[in-house]
Amino acid sequence: MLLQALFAGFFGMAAVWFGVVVFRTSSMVRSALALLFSMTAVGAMFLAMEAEFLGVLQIMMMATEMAIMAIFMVMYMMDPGGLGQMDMSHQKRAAQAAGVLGALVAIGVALLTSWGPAANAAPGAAEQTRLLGIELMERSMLIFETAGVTILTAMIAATAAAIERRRR
Amino acid sequence: MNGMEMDMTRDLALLAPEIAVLLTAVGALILEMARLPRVALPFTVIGLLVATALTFPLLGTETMVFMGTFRIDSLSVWAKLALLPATALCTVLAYPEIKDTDREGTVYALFSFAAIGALALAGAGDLMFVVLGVLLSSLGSFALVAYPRDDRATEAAMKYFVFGSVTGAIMVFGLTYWFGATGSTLLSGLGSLEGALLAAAFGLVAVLVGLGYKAAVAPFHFWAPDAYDGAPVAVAAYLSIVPKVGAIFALVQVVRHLPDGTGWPLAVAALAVLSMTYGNLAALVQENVVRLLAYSSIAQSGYFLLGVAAFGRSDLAVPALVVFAAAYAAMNLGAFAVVALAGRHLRDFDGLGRSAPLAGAAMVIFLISLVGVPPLAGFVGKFLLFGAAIGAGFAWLAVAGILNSVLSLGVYLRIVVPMYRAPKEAPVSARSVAAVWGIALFATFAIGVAAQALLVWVL
Amino acid sequence: MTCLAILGPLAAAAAILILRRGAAALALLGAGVGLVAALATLARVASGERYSAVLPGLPELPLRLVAEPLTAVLAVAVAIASALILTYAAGYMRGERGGPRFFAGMSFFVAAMQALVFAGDWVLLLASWELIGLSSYLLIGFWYRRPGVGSAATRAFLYTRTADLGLYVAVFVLIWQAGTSEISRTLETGGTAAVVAGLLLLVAAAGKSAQAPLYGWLQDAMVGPTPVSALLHSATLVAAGAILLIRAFPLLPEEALLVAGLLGGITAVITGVIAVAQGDLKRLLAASTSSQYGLMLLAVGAGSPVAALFHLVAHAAMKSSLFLGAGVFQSARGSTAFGDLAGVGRGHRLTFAGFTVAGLALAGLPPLSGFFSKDAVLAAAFESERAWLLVPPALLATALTGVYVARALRLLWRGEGGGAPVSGAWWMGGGLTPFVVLAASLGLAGEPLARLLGAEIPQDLLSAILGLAAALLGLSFGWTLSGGRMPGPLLTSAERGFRIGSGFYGLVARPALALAAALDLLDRGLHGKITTAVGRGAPSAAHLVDLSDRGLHRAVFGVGRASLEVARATRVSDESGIDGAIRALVRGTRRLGGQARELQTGLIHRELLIAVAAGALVLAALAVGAIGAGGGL
Amino acid sequence: MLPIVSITLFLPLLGAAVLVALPGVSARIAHAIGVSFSGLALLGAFWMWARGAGEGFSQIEEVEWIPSLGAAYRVGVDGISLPLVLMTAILFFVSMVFSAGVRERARSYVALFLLLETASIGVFVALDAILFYVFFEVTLVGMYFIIAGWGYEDRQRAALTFFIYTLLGSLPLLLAILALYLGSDPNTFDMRELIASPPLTGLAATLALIAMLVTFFVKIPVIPVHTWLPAAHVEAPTAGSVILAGVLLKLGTYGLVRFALQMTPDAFRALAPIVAGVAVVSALYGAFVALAQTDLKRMVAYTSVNHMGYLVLGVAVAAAAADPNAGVLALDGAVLQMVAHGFVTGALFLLVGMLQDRAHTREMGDFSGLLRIVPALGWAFVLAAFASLGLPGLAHFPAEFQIFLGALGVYPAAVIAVLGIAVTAGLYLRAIQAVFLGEARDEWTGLKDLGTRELLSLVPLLALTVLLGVAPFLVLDVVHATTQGILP
Amino acid sequence: MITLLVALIIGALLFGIGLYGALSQTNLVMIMMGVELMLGGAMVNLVAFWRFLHPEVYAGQVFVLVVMTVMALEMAVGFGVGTARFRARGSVEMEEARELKG
Repeated sequence: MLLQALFAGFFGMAAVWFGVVVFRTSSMVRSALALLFSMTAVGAMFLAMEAEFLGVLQIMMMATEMAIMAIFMVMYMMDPGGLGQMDMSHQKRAAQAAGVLGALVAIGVALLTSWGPAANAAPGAAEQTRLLGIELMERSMLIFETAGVTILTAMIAATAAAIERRRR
Repeated sequence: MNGMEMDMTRDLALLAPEIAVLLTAVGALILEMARLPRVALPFTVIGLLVATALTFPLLGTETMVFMGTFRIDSLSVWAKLALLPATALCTVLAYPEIKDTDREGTVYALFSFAAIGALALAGAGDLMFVVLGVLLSSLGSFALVAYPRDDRATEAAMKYFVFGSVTGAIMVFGLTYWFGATGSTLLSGLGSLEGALLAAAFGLVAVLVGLGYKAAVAPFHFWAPDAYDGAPVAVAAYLSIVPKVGAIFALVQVVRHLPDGTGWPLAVAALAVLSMTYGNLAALVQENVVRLLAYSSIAQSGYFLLGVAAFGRSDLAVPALVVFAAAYAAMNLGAFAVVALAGRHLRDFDGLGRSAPLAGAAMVIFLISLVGVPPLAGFVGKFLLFGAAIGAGFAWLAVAGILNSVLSLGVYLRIVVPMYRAPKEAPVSARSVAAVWGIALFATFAIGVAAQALLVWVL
Repeated sequence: MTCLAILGPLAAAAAILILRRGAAALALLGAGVGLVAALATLARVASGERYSAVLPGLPELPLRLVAEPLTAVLAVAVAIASALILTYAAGYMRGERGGPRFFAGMSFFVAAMQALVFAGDWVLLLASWELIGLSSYLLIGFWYRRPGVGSAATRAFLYTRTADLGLYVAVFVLIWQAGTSEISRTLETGGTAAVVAGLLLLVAAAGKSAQAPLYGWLQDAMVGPTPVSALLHSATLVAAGAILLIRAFPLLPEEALLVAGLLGGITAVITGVIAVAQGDLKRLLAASTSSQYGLMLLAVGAGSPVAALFHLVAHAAMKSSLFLGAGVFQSARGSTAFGDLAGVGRGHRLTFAGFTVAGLALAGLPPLSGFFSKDAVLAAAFESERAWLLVPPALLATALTGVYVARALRLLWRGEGGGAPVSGAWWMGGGLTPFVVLAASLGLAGEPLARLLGAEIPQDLLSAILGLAAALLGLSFGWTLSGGRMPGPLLTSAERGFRIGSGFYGLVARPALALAAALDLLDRGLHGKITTAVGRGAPSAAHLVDLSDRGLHRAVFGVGRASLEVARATRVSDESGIDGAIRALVRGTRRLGGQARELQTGLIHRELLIAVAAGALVLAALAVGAIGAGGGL
Repeated sequence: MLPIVSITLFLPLLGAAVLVALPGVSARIAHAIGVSFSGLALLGAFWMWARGAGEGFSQIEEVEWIPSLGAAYRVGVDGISLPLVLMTAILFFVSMVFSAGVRERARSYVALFLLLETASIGVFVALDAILFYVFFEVTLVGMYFIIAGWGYEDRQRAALTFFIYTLLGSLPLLLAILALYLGSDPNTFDMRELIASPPLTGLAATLALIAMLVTFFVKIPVIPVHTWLPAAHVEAPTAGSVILAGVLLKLGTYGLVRFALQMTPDAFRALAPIVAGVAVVSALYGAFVALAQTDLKRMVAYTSVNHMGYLVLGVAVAAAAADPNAGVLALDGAVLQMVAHGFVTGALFLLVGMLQDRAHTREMGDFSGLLRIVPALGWAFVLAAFASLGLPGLAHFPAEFQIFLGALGVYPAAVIAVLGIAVTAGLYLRAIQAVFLGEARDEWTGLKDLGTRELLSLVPLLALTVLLGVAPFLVLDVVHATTQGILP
Repeated sequence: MITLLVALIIGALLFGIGLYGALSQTNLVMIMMGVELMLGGAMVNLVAFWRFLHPEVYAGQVFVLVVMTVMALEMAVGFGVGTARFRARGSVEMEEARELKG
């Protein structure tokens, strides 16, 4: 139990630390890498919390996602190695206040709410995945389908927006 | 397993309109790819109308599908009846602007996809539908706004995207607490939030931010004027109607099960007053008619919230929301259609009443209907909303609404007054635009006069 | 039948307006019908019959006509006077334009007056009361194109209408007290309501009968045609005031009677003095009318409405004769100023003879009618509990009557005779002669009148002797007095008609001004001044009156101007105040709108921050609410 | 049974529809259509009058509209609305006759007037609160366009002031209607139900009443919310002024009786002293301000404030009266005053308009001695003016007499309003003296006297003024039967 | 229970950092990173709630999948919009997007 807490805490701290790094470096590529690490740490946290399927999925997805992000960053910023030292932030104080406040409120709500008794055990990885499958095929089917439609829409929207306009 | 099959068939039958819209969108895409863009518009319109027609059998149905994740009730059905024709008209309105550009069919498909998002919102029975609905309708909208791809359009789209993604993230984060507190993602499970008021409040604020953004409720509205301004008029009209009504109805679906102890009625009421007042005040000084209508639509969101705040305490709330949604769709669409005809700037309206008397008269009708002058649609809608608010014990809210109606009169008269000045040359009118405001005009009258029939259906 | 007394003249008026020809004949026909009807009514009433008619009016307040001795007598008086005056007018108006308008107006006037006389309920009485005001407005303004005529007509209507407010309120009070509008039943009212109503009726009567201080309009009204003046003074407008009080006598409590008597006495004297000082025959007669009606009020105040009625009837004959005579002189000389009329009597000896008889009757010489009627008034004053208050003014007024009658006769007789031939003289004579006969003989009517009314005409030897003495004294004094011999300041003041408080504003301004003058004197801190002022005696007092009069005049104008200023100010406030406020509101709202718009900076990060902050605010509010509610967190 | 109320109500609208459907008709034909349809409506109104009204509502015509909301198309009349319907039809007919001289955009002009006629009659016959409100608002739109389209110099501003003012004013009524609706059980907009058993009590009733008072006071108008009136009147075309003063102001007073008095009687009783006070101030204020005017039209406009002040006083007295006699009396007077004011002020505005058509000025000081030059116009003005100042034998006298009499029985202090009679007398006499008496100036010698069209429009009003003054019972009998039933 | 609170705190911190980033960054891409972090926080919460409070409710896991979808799709469309913007303007700086206002 404690071990689980330690693992989760460790990966969590890693995620947070890399999260901070995202906005501390002056290079976008480094930011992207930090985000990748942060998200991977989140994935590791999932594993620590016995959500194996989700953890693996998260790590895999983030890897691809960050790769794409890096490509676009290079494209937009022409900043492969963080050569530019310009400040890319504004209203820092207010944003800091908002961030701190947001985190504090969330923590406050988390700590002040009585969450009820904790469940001690979770099903094994295989059982989990099976049950998730059933959930997806039954109750959440429509949700899943909607997500599919959303993905389709996103593809169309992204292309529609990105592709150069021509007169016919 | 057999029973499950049967159940599934029934559920899918109940979702026939949504499926029809989906097929329409996909069909429009295929037509685009098949290099038949000219067929895309009629196809889309017919598809959407078929979907509308498929909705009629559902009138009066009160049920859930897919184990409570999606609701078929008066809200979701009327959302279809109001929003699908509105979407169809938006595509018609968009036609003159986008014909002969590439990817015409894509635009129609995006209109339809985003409409599915709005419908998902209107019938949401699960937190995830709220999230996905906002996402789906947003993604399509971003692309639509960016469609002209010039400086202004892309700026608008980028701001819209940033605003949407940040507020969306806030909403998702807040909603996780509801899951934690209730152990269910179903909205019908929210009743158990009674014991976790802080978590309930946190989630509620998150929902208000997320749906408030989608419905352009002040102070989560900032994207709206810029996005409307940068986008084509048809898209602005679309944004002001379809996602907004969807989001408002989704808010009703959410608060439907929320315990009163969370204080949601007051929070919604406060936002209503803020939105009405802010929208009208800011609209009062606009020179750009599209921006003016954007602010006015922010104000109209406030009126919608009147009905939301009254939900559960007044039997009038749902009829009021439905009638006002239909009325709002008609009159707002009509107003935007005339803008598409006349131009975006206030001075484009100089003498319009003389140079294009019919369109000018129609504009006057739309605007005074927005104010709430009988016997037009806007009057009936507002009347019911005020009634609902008073019935729910929010008399002060109704008073604020009425004061705001006065204020809005000042807003709309700014368009009307120059219309009857010295005439100038008549604007070139596209037949499709005329058809749009013509139909909207008919609907504005019809809803006003026959709101009664509408209500019989709703109740 | 009785209705014909009203309908006859009314139909005549309508017929004249429709046919627009044969105006005089139609008017005479109408008056004749009215006369016959009135006489028939009198005959029936004299035989002991009493009857009334109920006409539809307002819900619960039907209109009523009543035929009883008093109304019958009055109706006959009005009918006779009007018939004769119309006869005269047929000659007088020959060659004038606008005949139909004139005769229609006259006929309508008579009809309204008969309605007032026969009115058995307050609504009809009030209505006809106002209608005679309208008729007099139209008739006084007959020559509306001449300068000053319009304003005189306006003045007449305004003065009387303002006073009429008293009647309005009195009627309201009476109807509420009695629960009915029937006059005879309301007269049983007592208590405070009766005092209030009585005083208000007095105000209305004072306005119509040109009593102090509301007599100014009557002299201005002389700009109308002479028959109009005759009708006005003898039987209609001015008489209405006295008739009102006579009819309402049973209602009047002690307090009202006291005021009526005082008012009548004061008016009788003041307007008597004014009459003495006039330089114009018609204006003299107008002032005399006020004076004589003052005597009638005095009689009412003394508790003898019969005496007042007797004098009213006699006065109708006398004053009509005088006016009609004056009209003949006017036709001869084209003016009524004494300067132009000098010696006119020598040219029209018959007319002058009639004039003289009527004049002497007015002065109260036996055996002419005025002697008896005035004796009745005097006797009533003597018999009254307030004799000490009422007798002196009554005697003084009698003497003054003698003075101005004699003065007028002398001025008309002395000087070159002659004058233009008068057209329509036959008609005029035909109207005038019966009046003179009546003026001479009506003294005989006193007894039957009293019998009819079931009352007694007060008679008193002492009063008869004193009255006769006063009249003779006055006559002799008047004959010797020529225009300039009156004390100077007094003369000028009187000539101007003692405009002190002659406006109704004066009622307010006068005490205020007196107070101001007193304070002014004190302010100068000199007792000596007061003593010298007292010591200088009457002439200075008269002078002082004159001075104060001028000030008063200014004050009256000041009040008028001030009220106009107030009106103008309300207008300004109307235009700038409320509208201005609305405009300011609009400006403020627009400014707010501008500020609201500034929130929309176009910088998405700021806008996002605002949204987040707003969310935080809502959350804070909700959290406070949740914690306050004490629910589970 | 022929649905004569609905036929009368929608005939003018049909006329307007005919005009809209016939593009390019000449002005002459447009006016012919206008006159004939308003004439038909007048016949309908006479028919309704012939059928008569009893104590309660009669001639009911009802069609289901929103049964679930308790709203329906319900029309009918009682003794209060029937005379007003007849008056409205007469005034519109007369206005259409008079307007036959309008050449500029005659088709729209006539159509708007016909629309306005339907809306006005609709307000008086509506027995459903929603229907009432709808008609109430539509009048506003019609009048706005009439003023803005055919008014004088500063018409845009005046029209806008009018519109904003009265729209602003009418919104509270909506709130009040909602409150009444929600208070009734079962929920209904049926005015008969709302009257038969007033649904609100206590604070709710008071608030609803205040909302209604705001609306109706603006419309009537009562100080201090009357400032739209002079502007609108001065700028409105002549026939517009006739309708505005003759009919539209009555919407407010009618509403005051129908809604405030009948649906919140107890609250009104409590507030009656205030209302009466405002009414008295309004009456006197209107009179004094009118006295200060030199523009004839403004003057007549302000006298409306005066007359409406009496009227409101009458209603307040009716609300407050403990003695039903006093209340009925005052209410009778108030209703009669509505009718009388319609005819008299209509005639006055017509006359001022005729004068302006000839002389192109309305300043009293610019005129003199016109009585000789245009005698018919002059005498007509004199008659109308004397009617307006409340002379017996003419329409206003019985009305004002009843109001004052009733007022004295309930609020003796209110009798001070009688002073207004003297002031109005003063101002009308001054106007007559300035304009019509004296010697005429040369510049006016060429003026023509009234033509046939003008006489046709004017004479009926004057005749009715006299008829109403001489025989008020013709109307009062009808009114009285109803008012007796209204007040306990 | 401790793990739950630890996870919730981690989630809250990620959310706070992301919010800070979204509000403070001038570049579209950096803002998107902030949004990713916020959504990451949400996922941590969801997994923790599922594991320690409602392990039998698999809707919680589905919700995580939905959030992942949201992340990916927003990223995709964001890049689409960004590309369009970049073509039109040559930059995706938010500070340069201030033409539309008021």
